[in-house]
Amino acid sequence: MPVIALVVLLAALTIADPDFLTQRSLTAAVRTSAPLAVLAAGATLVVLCGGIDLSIAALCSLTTVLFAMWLPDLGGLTTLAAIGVAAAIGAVQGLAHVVLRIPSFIVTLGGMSIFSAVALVISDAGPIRIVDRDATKWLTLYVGGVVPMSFFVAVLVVAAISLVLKLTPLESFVRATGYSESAARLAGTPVDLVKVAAFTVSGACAGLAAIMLVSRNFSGSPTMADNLLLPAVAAIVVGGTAITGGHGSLWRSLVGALVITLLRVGLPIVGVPSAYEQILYGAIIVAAVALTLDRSKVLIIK
Amino acid sequence: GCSEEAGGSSSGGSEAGACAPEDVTLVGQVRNESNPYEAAWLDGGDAFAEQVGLTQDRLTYDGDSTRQQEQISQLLAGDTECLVMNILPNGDSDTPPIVEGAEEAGAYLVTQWNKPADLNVADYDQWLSHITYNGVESGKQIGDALAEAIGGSGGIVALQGILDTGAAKDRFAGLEESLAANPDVELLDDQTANFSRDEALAVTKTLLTKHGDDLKGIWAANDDMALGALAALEQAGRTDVAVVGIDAVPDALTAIEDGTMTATVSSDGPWQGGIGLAIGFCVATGELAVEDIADEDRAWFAEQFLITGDNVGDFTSPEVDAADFECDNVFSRSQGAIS
Amino acid sequence: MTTHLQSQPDAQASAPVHALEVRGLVKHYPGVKALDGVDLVVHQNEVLGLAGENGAGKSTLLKALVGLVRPDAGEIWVRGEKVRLRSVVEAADHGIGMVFQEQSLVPNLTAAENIVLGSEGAGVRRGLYRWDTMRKLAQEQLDKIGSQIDPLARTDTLTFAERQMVEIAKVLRIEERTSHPPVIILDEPTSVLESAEIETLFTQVRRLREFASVIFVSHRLDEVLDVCDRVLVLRGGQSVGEVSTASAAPAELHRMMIGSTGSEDHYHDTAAERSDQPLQPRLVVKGLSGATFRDVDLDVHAGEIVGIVGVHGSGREDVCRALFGAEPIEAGEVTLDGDKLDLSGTRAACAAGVGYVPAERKIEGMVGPMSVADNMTLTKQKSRCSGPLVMPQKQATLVDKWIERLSIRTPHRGTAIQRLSGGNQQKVVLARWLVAGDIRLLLLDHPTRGLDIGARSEVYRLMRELANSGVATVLLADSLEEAIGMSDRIIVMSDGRATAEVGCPSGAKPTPLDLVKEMV
Amino acid sequence: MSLRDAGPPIALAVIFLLFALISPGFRTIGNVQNIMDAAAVLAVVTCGITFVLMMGSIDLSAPGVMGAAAIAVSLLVANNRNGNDWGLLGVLVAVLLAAALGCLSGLALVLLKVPSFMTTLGVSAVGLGVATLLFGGVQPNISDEMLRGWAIERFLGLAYLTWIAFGCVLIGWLIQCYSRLGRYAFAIGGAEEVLALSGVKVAPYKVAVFTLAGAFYGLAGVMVTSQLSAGLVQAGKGYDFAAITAAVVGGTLLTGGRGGILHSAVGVLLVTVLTNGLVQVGVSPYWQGGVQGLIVVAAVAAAVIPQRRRNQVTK
Ligand SMILES: Nc1ncnc2c1ncn2[C@@H]1O[C@H](COP(=O)(O)OP(=O)(O)OP(=O)(O)O)[C@@H](O)[C@H]1O
Ligand SMILES: Nc1ncnc2c1ncn2[C@@H]1O[C@H](COP(=O)(O)OP(=O)(O)OP(=O)(O)O)[C@@H](O)[C@H]1O
Ligand SMILES: [Mg+2]
Ligand SMILES: [Mg+2]
Repeated sequence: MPVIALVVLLAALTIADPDFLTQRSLTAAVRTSAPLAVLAAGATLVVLCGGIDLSIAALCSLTTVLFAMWLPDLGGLTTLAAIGVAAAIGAVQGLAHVVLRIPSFIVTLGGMSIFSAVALVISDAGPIRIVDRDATKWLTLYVGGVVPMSFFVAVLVVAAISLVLKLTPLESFVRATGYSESAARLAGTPVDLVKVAAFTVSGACAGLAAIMLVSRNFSGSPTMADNLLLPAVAAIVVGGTAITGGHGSLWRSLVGALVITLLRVGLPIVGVPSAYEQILYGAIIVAAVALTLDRSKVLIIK
Repeated sequence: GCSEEAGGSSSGGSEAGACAPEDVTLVGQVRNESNPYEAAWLDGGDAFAEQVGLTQDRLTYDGDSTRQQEQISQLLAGDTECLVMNILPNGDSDTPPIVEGAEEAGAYLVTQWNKPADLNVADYDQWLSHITYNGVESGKQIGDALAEAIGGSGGIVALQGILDTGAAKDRFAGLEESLAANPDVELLDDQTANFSRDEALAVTKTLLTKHGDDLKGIWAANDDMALGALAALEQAGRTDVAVVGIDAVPDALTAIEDGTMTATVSSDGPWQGGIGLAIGFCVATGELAVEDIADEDRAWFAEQFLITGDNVGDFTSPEVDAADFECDNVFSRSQGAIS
Repeated sequence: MTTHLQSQPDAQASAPVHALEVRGLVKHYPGVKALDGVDLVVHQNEVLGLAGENGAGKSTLLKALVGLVRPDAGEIWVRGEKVRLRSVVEAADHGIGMVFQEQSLVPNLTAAENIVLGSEGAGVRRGLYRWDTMRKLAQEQLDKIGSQIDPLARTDTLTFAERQMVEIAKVLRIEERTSHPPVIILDEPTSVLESAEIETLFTQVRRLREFASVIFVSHRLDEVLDVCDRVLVLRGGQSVGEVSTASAAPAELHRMMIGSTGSEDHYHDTAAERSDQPLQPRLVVKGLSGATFRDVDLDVHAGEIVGIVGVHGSGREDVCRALFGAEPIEAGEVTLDGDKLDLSGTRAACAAGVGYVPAERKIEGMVGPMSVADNMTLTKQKSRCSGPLVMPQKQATLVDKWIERLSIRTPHRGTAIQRLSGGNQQKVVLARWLVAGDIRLLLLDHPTRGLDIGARSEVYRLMRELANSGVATVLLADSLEEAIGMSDRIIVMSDGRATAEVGCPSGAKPTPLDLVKEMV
Repeated sequence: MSLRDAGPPIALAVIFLLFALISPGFRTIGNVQNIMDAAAVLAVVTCGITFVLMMGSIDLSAPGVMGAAAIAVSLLVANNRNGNDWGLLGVLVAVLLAAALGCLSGLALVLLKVPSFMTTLGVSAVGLGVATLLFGGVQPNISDEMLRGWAIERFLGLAYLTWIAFGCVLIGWLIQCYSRLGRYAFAIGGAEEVLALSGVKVAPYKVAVFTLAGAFYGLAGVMVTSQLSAGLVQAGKGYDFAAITAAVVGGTLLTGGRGGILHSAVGVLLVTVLTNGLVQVGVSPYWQGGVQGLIVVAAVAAAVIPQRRRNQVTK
């Protein structure tokens, strides 16, 4: 279903401006969507478990700073170190959520402001340039000459996580937790563990998205990704994942991220004036969800 | 296998000066159209475009760095043959990718306000010029004006802009210079209000109760915050506090005329909106060659004025002066290269 | 109420028409024909019983009568008039109201609000609440059933049974809503009630019969025969026969429901051939204390079924939950086969071979939108895995085997469990603990709640089988009879303490009365 | 008041006392007045959002709705852009416009069956678009004495705006306790499916709740305009998350069915006291956001301790 929304949107943009449907333009759009797709994919896991992760964008910003700061010392290991630290931070949030029983909304909202503050302080409130671009160069390559490596990686990540879910009992655990946490717990499923794992993966994805942003901007900055929070959550919902948990998939979020990206870059490029662009954006995301959500799976729409 | 190209039509940069005037595409990009300064900027761009018989594509990115990058890469994925861009990067870190992108795609680029200090414009062919106002200077000028207004001694507070922007840092550095020159002026507190009128209102109210009558002056890193501070003063019934800002937005000028505000520093939005397009247009159509632009004109401070009650009348209705955009005149407002 | 007694003569004047008539009702769901041409007649001033196996279509039929299910074909006639019922409100306007099988109260509203919900009448003027009036309205209803519940108590502070009484009070409001003699539908109202409350309910039903008609559903056939005038039997979505209660016996009814003769020995007690108990009990609980229970001692041998009985609030449920690690404990020691049992969480309990079937199936027992198969294998993942990987084929075989073994009526193992009838859901939840065959201690909280007599018998047989294979079982039974029938020993709890122990060996069973004496 | 409702007020008292101990500037009458004044706008926004949260829905439309109302009111009362001078009527129209936008969120929710998260996000964008259109590049400043007076005039030491906020809390509380709308909103959060079984059509109530919330945001937008004497498109920036935080800190559950206006009012005070206190104490602006986040998490964690049960669900 989300694919239909994507195709319709693409068709509409092409009608508005026939030049939009060129291979170069599509490649650029797909490349643009990669960090958003990775952020959304990670957070989708948390949403599937019935929670929400509002810290992804701030964590992503923080990781760009960490990456830029560590690169001179750690060199090639920086990527792994940055993703690892982001994952660990995600895990800490997950632990705070399950151990202290604080709603995930609040934990991650708190996390959001804490990560922002830390990023601001350690970066001395400014961007950190990257001189040695070799560490991120691989992300700027193209697979087969057309598919941007960053998007390819995003697809790979989604595929890998989806496959692990599908082939192991994890998918059952995640869905059971999302649909009905108390039943899942009384069935002896590792609810707490699954939630912490979801937050960890979400953190790692934020880390990976950070690397992608750094490869694009040649710097790390304490507010670099902050504005990606709402688009990422919008991508999840536009993909048709139920915000109440249980129903949905990472693939849906990937498509959702493409839809949101097309809206963000497509509308202004085809010449919609900025005030109308916002009105259209609002109307289209609502319409897209109306199209993508499978209502037989989500009985009550909140 | 992997390659570095996005495939398809690879463009290694257009032949400078090869464009017919009617083929040029003019793009102006600012944060949003919902504040007067940036709306005036885009209007200035429109005025220039009209002057050369073209239209300007107005882009806004809502103060969202990622969105700015996304728009630009999408723009550069289109036809870049005779593309001229006058860009307001959201922050220092947003400039390098824009520059790299333009360089690769062969679009003509002028940036304003934000640029990392170590990024050298002369290293690039398509990045024609970077224009900014001397923030340290502005911060110092209004700091001095404030010191004078409070009689050379007393407590002031500073309202900083978005902390991780160069503008906020430079302006605050200017204030510090001014404080060094006016030893009897004491900085009681500095807080950030993120360049926002609404936040400045709340922060100022709190600072007023915190420092009470010790507070004699408010130094704001832009006029919006100064206006928010003025509203807070009015609500607190305080008329004895001097307020200064930067940008010369119309409301601030009115406030200076009324005498409620002490000083601001001009930054000419309409001119900024036109000048970037003008430089790009001149190069694209061959009237100006990149090699001929002097190194000090590749990154320069534009002329600015301290506006106080004495001279405010000269600035209340900024007009676009077509002569400023003549190819011979485009660098006429330069106050020298950015050091 | 008085107004209705006055309107009674009119109702009787039009007696020849049926209070309610259903002709050829059909309802399809994906994969099942829930109703397959049902006919039904409810006379004036009659209590009609509805019997049938789990999934026979009772609830679907009744929901169609209150406008919640739109039938695919068929007609509904109310007092000689053909009607189309599209909502609960329309049904109420025709005088039809229902107490649902699954509890349907808003937990965070007061009892009073729940009682008048949707028909506040004088309780709300111009959108504004008049709490006094509302409370009075609710009190009137509660008085009818002699309930002592405070109308302004939040519903989620009430016990299960109290909530059921609120539901009954709520449906009785239909008397005030229409000038016709109402038709009141009770879908398994007794499954969560204790015997005293059941008596109160029956008094109500008999009172209702004076001026209204009642449709009554229960899987306790003796009850059905006791309170109803006539019983209609459904099987596979069709009406298969009718029995006058004056003459019928439970066994006959049961035979009609399943289409063959059921076993006489309900509890399979005689089938038990218990081996000699080992000296060391499998489960030993010493001085267990928690928020709602104190100093509970309990031991259960392998192969033994121990029932715990007690009035509401005795804390027996929390003891069970604590043994499963789902309720914090303050003190006490628990060993299983001599090893200390880790009560820190449900995971540990599962790993140690403890199983728990909660009473609130809908919320705690099952994951509604997930399939039957996934629900069944949720706990014992290794039963469907090879290494870390899920083997769909292995799962399918296993699940199909259990679906057949427990005769679970489901279109497919992939059907969402929430689409099954209540009884069949319960069987899936039970099966969850059995698929791996490694269970040592089974804690059953009302395991037969909502099950039909066949399924119930099947569950009992299963419990016996498990016991014979060495599983220790703790049973919180649905009724005292069930506790007596199934248990080898019964612990009586009251106010959070174990107050007595009654031996209950095969052949020397105590009577319910004996237990009640211990309980008070 | 049960134990589980007592957490947030206790947290508020503790934080207030701590700041009062540390900072002499904090414990002045003037500063307490300032805190009340500063809480006014957030309180009104939170009143609106509380009803939505009570239903178990979420509302992110405050920034757009407030922006639209702010610009609308500044163009309707006496201003520097046109000859309008509608006075109170202008305020009313702006609030109605906001209510209409709120209504739109609700309609999209019940008619298109799109989760409120998305409909309100969309409506926020629409509101900002409308505001930008009306803004038209020139800052509207108001000269209407009445509206400006709201922020400046004082009664018993508090600005009129603060009294308006008190009024909103009172009205909100009355709606919550004594109107069918309020009680049904509460019930929808508790068990929406049950209401249908009782023959209650929930859709109109949902739409009404979003409309009511929109009206509160509209009034908040007008209040911001009064404070700044100017209509800003960004008048509502950040108020969505601030209000949700305040409501949740006050004890309203995001899953619906618990909490209420008075809870939220406590939450608003808690958040405002924090913001004010951190400035008074002199925490570096770089750290303020982080410290605030940490305290909010800690406060909620402390508040949930008494209600912790093993199998309780936290989402
Ligand atoms: N919403 C639904 N979607 C799909 N199938 C359904 C639905 N509701 C009921 N069914 C199916 O219709 C059949 C009849 O169900 P119903 O609930 O009427 O049985 P019942 O006689 O009330 O059983 P029980 O005694 O267990 O309550 C069952 O096979 C059930 O699986
Ligand atoms: N932690 C707790 N705090 C407060 N009340 C509790 C707590 N746990 C249980 N209760 C209440 O104590 C009462 C007794 O619980 P319990 O369900 O164990 O009794 P029971 O004997 O199992 O009753 P039933 O026969 O209905 O199953 C219930 O009303 C329940 O709401
Ligand atoms: Mg049924
Ligand atoms: Mg119980």
